[in-house]
Amino acid sequence: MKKVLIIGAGTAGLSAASSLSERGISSVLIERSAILGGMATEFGCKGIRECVRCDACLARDKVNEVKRSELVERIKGANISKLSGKPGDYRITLSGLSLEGGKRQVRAGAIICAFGYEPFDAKLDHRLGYGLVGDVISSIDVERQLKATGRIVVPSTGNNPASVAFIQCVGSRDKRFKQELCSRACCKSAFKTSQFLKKQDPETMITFHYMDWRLNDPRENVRQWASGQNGVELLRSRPAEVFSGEDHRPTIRFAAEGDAQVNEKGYDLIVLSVGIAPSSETSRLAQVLGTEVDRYGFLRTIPGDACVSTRAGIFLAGCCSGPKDLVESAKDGAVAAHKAFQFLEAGL
Amino acid sequence: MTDETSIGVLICSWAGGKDGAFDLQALKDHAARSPLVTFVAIVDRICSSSGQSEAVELLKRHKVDRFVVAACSPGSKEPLYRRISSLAGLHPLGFESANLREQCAYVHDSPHAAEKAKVLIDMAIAKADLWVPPPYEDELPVTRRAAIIGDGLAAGIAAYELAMQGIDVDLIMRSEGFEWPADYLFENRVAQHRAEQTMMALAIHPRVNLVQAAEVVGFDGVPGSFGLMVERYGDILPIKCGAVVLAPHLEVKFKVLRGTQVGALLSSDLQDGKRVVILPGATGSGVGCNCVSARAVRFAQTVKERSRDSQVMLMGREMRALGSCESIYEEAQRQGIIFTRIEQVPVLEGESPCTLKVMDASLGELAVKADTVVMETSDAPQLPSLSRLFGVPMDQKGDFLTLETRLRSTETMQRGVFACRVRMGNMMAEDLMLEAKSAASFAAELLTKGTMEVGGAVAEVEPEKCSACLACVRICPYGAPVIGEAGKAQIVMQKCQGCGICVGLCPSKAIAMYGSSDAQLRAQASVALQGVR
Amino acid sequence: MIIGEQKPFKELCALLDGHKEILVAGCRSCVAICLAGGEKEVGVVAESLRLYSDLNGKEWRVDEVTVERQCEKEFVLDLIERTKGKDAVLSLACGVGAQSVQSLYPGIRVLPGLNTSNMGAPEEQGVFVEKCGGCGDCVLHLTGGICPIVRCAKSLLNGPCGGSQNGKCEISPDVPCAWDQIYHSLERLGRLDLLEELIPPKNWLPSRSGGPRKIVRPEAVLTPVEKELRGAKE
Amino acid sequence: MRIIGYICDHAAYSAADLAGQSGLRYSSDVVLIRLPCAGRLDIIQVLKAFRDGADAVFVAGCLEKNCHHVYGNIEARKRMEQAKGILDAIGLNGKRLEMFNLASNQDFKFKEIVDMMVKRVEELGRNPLAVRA
Repeated sequence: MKKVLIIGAGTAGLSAASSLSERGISSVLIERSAILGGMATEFGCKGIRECVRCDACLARDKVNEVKRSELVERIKGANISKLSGKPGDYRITLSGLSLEGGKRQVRAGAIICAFGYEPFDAKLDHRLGYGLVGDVISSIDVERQLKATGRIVVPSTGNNPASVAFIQCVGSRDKRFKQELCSRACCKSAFKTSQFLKKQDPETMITFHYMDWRLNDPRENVRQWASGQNGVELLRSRPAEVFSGEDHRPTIRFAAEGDAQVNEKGYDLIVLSVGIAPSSETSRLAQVLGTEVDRYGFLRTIPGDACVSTRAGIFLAGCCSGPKDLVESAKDGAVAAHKAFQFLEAGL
Repeated sequence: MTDETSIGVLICSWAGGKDGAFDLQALKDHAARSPLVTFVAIVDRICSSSGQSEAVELLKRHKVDRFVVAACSPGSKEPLYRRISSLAGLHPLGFESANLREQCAYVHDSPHAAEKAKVLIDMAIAKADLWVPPPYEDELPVTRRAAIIGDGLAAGIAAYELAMQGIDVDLIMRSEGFEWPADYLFENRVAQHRAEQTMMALAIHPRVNLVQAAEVVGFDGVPGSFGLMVERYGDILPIKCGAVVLAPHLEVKFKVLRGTQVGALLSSDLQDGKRVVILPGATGSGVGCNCVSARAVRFAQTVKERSRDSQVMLMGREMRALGSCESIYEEAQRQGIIFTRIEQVPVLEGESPCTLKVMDASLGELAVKADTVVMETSDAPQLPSLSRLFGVPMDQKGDFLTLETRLRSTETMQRGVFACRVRMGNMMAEDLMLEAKSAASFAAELLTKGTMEVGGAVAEVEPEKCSACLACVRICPYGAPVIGEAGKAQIVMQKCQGCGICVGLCPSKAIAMYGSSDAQLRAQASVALQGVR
Repeated sequence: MIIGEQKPFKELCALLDGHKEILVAGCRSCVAICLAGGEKEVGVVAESLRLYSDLNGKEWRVDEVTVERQCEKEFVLDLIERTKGKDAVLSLACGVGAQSVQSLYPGIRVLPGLNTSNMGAPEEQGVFVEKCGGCGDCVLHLTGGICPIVRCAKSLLNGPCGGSQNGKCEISPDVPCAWDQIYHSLERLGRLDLLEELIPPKNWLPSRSGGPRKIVRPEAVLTPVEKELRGAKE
Repeated sequence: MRIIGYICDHAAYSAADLAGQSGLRYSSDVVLIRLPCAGRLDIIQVLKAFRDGADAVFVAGCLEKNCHHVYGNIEARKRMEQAKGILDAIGLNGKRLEMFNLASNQDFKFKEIVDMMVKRVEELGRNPLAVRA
C-alpha cells in the first residue's frame, strides 16, 4: 500500500507531502482547519525590503508547492478518529463535517504525524497580566497584527509604540506550567520582530527581559546587533509582575542581573514571547495511533532516529514531537517523508 | 503572426469566479475576433477530469499547435495545463495562461473586470503567438548513484540513509577509517549507541563502496551525470554519480590551555587538576557570542562523572541549549557543575594551578583558581576545499551557503549537489545527523525518481552576437554559463534554472530566453497599452 | 581593451539637436565589454532618444545598429544600407570606431556618444581600471609587470616619491602606490635586484609627443604587388 | 490610466494571487506581466512601455536576501535605479518607475504597492504621451 497519510497541513506536513510527491508517492493530507499552511499562515513577514529570515513566508511557498502536486489529496476540516489494520496497511477513519456523511475511510501504508503545537496560553501565568493589563500582547498577537496590516502598533492607540518590552520564555523553561523545555523558536522570533520594529520606526526603544539568547542559527548575534542600534536594552531578568502603572501604561516589576534593586518600568507595549506547548490533541491522537507521549507531553521519537515514532509505520514531523522553528520543521518533514518512503519500499 | 502558428483559446467556465464577474460569452466573442486565433471555447471547469478531456479533445480536433488557457492562477494549475498540452500531443509547455481569477475577477469590480479580462486574454494570445518551442526533456535519466564526501558522522549517516533506500553509494573519505561517533557529543546516550551501530553496519553494507584515504581532486559533468576524480595512493580513480552530498567532518576539540591533557581529564583516576574550567571558544566555534554550548556541558558532565570529586566550572555569557537540550543543562546543574556568567574573555595568570580573572555578570570582578583550563574549539578543515571544488559558496562564518529561501535547506546553488551545514541548532551530534538525513533525503528524491526535468524556460546564447565579455559567467548564481570551445559563451542547460538574470544583463543582447523572450514581454506590454497613446 | 563611458544623456541630446534622421551605432568589441556601447546600450540610448524626441516634439527618427568592430572598415562598410538617408550617426564606439565611420561615410555627421577614456581591464564586474599608458617604450620587464607610467600618478620610473604612505598613493587612499606594488611583485619574483637597474630618462618620442602613432608590421602588410593581385577592394 | 507591473514569478506573483484569494480590491488600470525573476527585466522594456504611454511602471520582486534566484531582485533594483535616472534626464519623472520587494504572504502589501502607484500617477498627472493622443 504505497500511500501515506499525513496528519496536519502545517509547514512540516506540507514539506512531507511535497517530498513524497517528488518520489512519486501519493499522500492524503488531513487538515483540521479550513486552510492549508498551519500556524505559519498567521505569521507576518518581518522584513522591509530586506529579508531578516523569519521564514514566515515559506509556509505559503510550501502551500503553493503542494497545490501544484497532483499526488497530494487534500482533505480540509477533517480529523482522525480511528486506526485499524497493521503497519504497511493501515485503515484510518476520518471524521469531519466536510466529509460526506461526516466519515470516510482511508487506507495508507504509513502515517506521518505533523499536527504541530499550540502556543502557550499566556493567561496561565497570571502575573504577566495577559488579558488583564492593557497593551500586553503575546508574540502570536504580534504575528497576527503583522500578517494582517504589515505594522506593529499599540492596540489601545493604534500608533507606533515608542517603547516595547519583550518578555522571553513565557511558558518555556518553566516547571510551574510543565513547560520545561526551551521552545527553540521564540528567541529568533523576538529578535526578528525587534529588527522589524527598528525598521518601522528607528526611534522605538526596545527592552528584552531574557534568560539566555538561543537563536537557532549560530551565525546570528543579538548582542552585536543591539550594540549597533540606539535604544536597545538587553536585561537578563525574569520579571516578577506586569501591572498597569499610574500613567495607565503596562509596567514591569523586575530585578536585573548585577543589580539588587527592584525596578519598575513602564512601556507602550509589552510582548510576551510565548513558548511552544504540546497540541491538546496529542494524547488523543497518541491513543488512536498507538504511539507514546514523552515526559514533556510531545510524541516520543526514538533517540538517534529522528522522525521515527515508537510504532512501526508511524513517523513524526515538526512540533508534534518537540519544539522546532519553521526551517527545522520543514527539514523534519522531508526526513519523515524519507523515512516513510524507506518503510514502504524496504519495510524498514 | 507567423504563418505556421495556430492558437486555441480555452476559457474555463469558472474563470469569472463563482459569482461570474464577467460575461464569458462576450469574452469568447472578443477573443474570437483576434486574427491570431483558430478557435475559442468555453470549457466546463477545466481542472475537473471531464474538463481536462474536453480541453484535450478540442485541441486535437482543431489541430492547433499552442493554446491560451484563461482560467485561474497558473501558480497552482500549471502542472495541470502541462498535462493537457501533453495529452493533446502538443509540446508540454505550449500554452500561455491568462490569470482571470486572481488577477481579475477577484480583484476588480464587475464592469472593469470585464474590460480587464479582454486585455489579459489579448496579452496571452500575443505572447502565445511569439512562443518558440524550447528544448525540453521531461525525464532526462540521472545516474542512480550517489557520492558522499566527508569523514565523519554526517557522511556516514548520509551514506547509510541512501544505501537503505537501495541507492548505491560511494563514500569518499580522506582518512583510513571512520571518525567514530565516540568523538562526538550526543544529546542522548541511546542515540549515541544507535549511531555507533549504524556506522558499523555501514562498513559492511553491500550498497556502500568505501573509498578510503582518498581526496577528491576534480569535479565535472552536468547535473544528472557528474564525474568525480578521486586521488588515492597516487592513482586517479574516476567516479560517476547523479548526486553529490558534501558532509565534511566537524572536529570538536577541547584545547588545553593550562594543566592536564584532555585524555587524562577523561580518565577515571584524575589525580591532579581537579579544579577544571571550561571556556567557550572565542573564535572558530561558530557561535556568534561567547556561549556555553550544549556540547561543552556534555563534556563537563563526562569529566564530572569520571571523577566525582572534581570541581567543574563552565564559563560563558549565555547558556545555549535549544529545545530538548534544556534537560542536559538541568542535569548538569543537579550534578553540581557550576555555571559562571562572564562578561568578557577571562585573563589567565600563572601556570597550573592558575588564576582566571573574570568579570562575573552579577558578582563583579572575581578570581577563580583552576588546575586545568580547556577551551572548546570546532573546525571543519575540509569545508573550504569542498566549497571551491564544487562551487558551493561559503558564508561569512565558514559554513556552506545553501538555498534557505526554498525551505530545502540542504540544497545548494549547484543542482544535484547537497551540502550538510556543520553548525546548525545546538551543534550536537544529533543536529549533524538530522542535517545529513535531510541532505540524503533530497538526494534520494532526485535519485529515486531517476530522471530530472531539463530545459523549458531556459536561456540560450546566440554565438554570433556574443562578445565573450564574461558578464553572464560572472553573474549567474548557478554557474550555468561557460565560455565554450568556440570562445563564445554557452549555457549548460542542465544547470540553468531560468531566472533570466543574464538575459537582462548581457551587453551584447546575445542571450535569449525561452518563455520570456524580449519579443514576448514587449508584445504583452504593447497589448496592455494598446490605445493608450 | 579600450575603456569608454557614455556621455551624459543631456549632452547626447544637445549633440543631436538639429538632426532628424539618426543612426545609433554600437560596437560588439571593447565598448560592449565595458558596458558602454554594446547592443544593449545602443537599445537603451536609442529608446531614450525616441522617448525624449516624442516628449519634446523633436521628430527624430532613431534607428539602431551594432557592428562587430567599428574600427574595422569591412564591418563598417556593412552599414551602407543602414546609413542611407541618415543625417547623423551617434557612435557608441570608441574614438577609433567613430573616426572609421566618419572616414567611410564622409557625407554624414558622426557624433561621439562615448568619451573614450583609457586602456585598461575589468577589475571586477562593472569596474574598469586603466592599466597601460601606451607610451610606446615598455619597461614592464624591469617593474615586475606593473606599469609605472599609468599606475603611478607621477609616472615615476625609478622608485616612489615621498607621497607613498602605507602602500597607498597620496592622491587618494583608494589608489595603491604603483612602486609599492612593483616592490612586492619583484620580491615575490625574487628579483629585487632589478630595482638597482636604473631606468634612464624615457624616450617620449614613441609616445604622443611624436604625433599620431603608427605601427607597421612589414610581415603583415600586404605588398603593393599583393594588393594588385587581390584587386581593388575599395 | 494604465500602469504596468512587472512581477517576479515567486514572492510577487504569489502575493498577487493571495491578494486575489483574500478578495482585496485594486484598480483595474494596473496590468501585471509575469517574469521568471525580477532580474530578467532590462531597461529597454521599461523605456518602451513608457513610450507606449504607460503612466507608471513598477517592478516587484522577492525581499532582498530572499530572492528565489539568489540576487535577481538586487540586479533588478540596480537596473531600475539607472532607468529612473534616464527618465529624469528625459524629463519624464523618475518617480513613475518604482521597484518593490515583498514576501509571498504579503497580500496587503501587494495592494498597497498598487494603490501607491495609482496615487502617484494621480499626483504626477498622466504620461504626457498618453494625454496627447
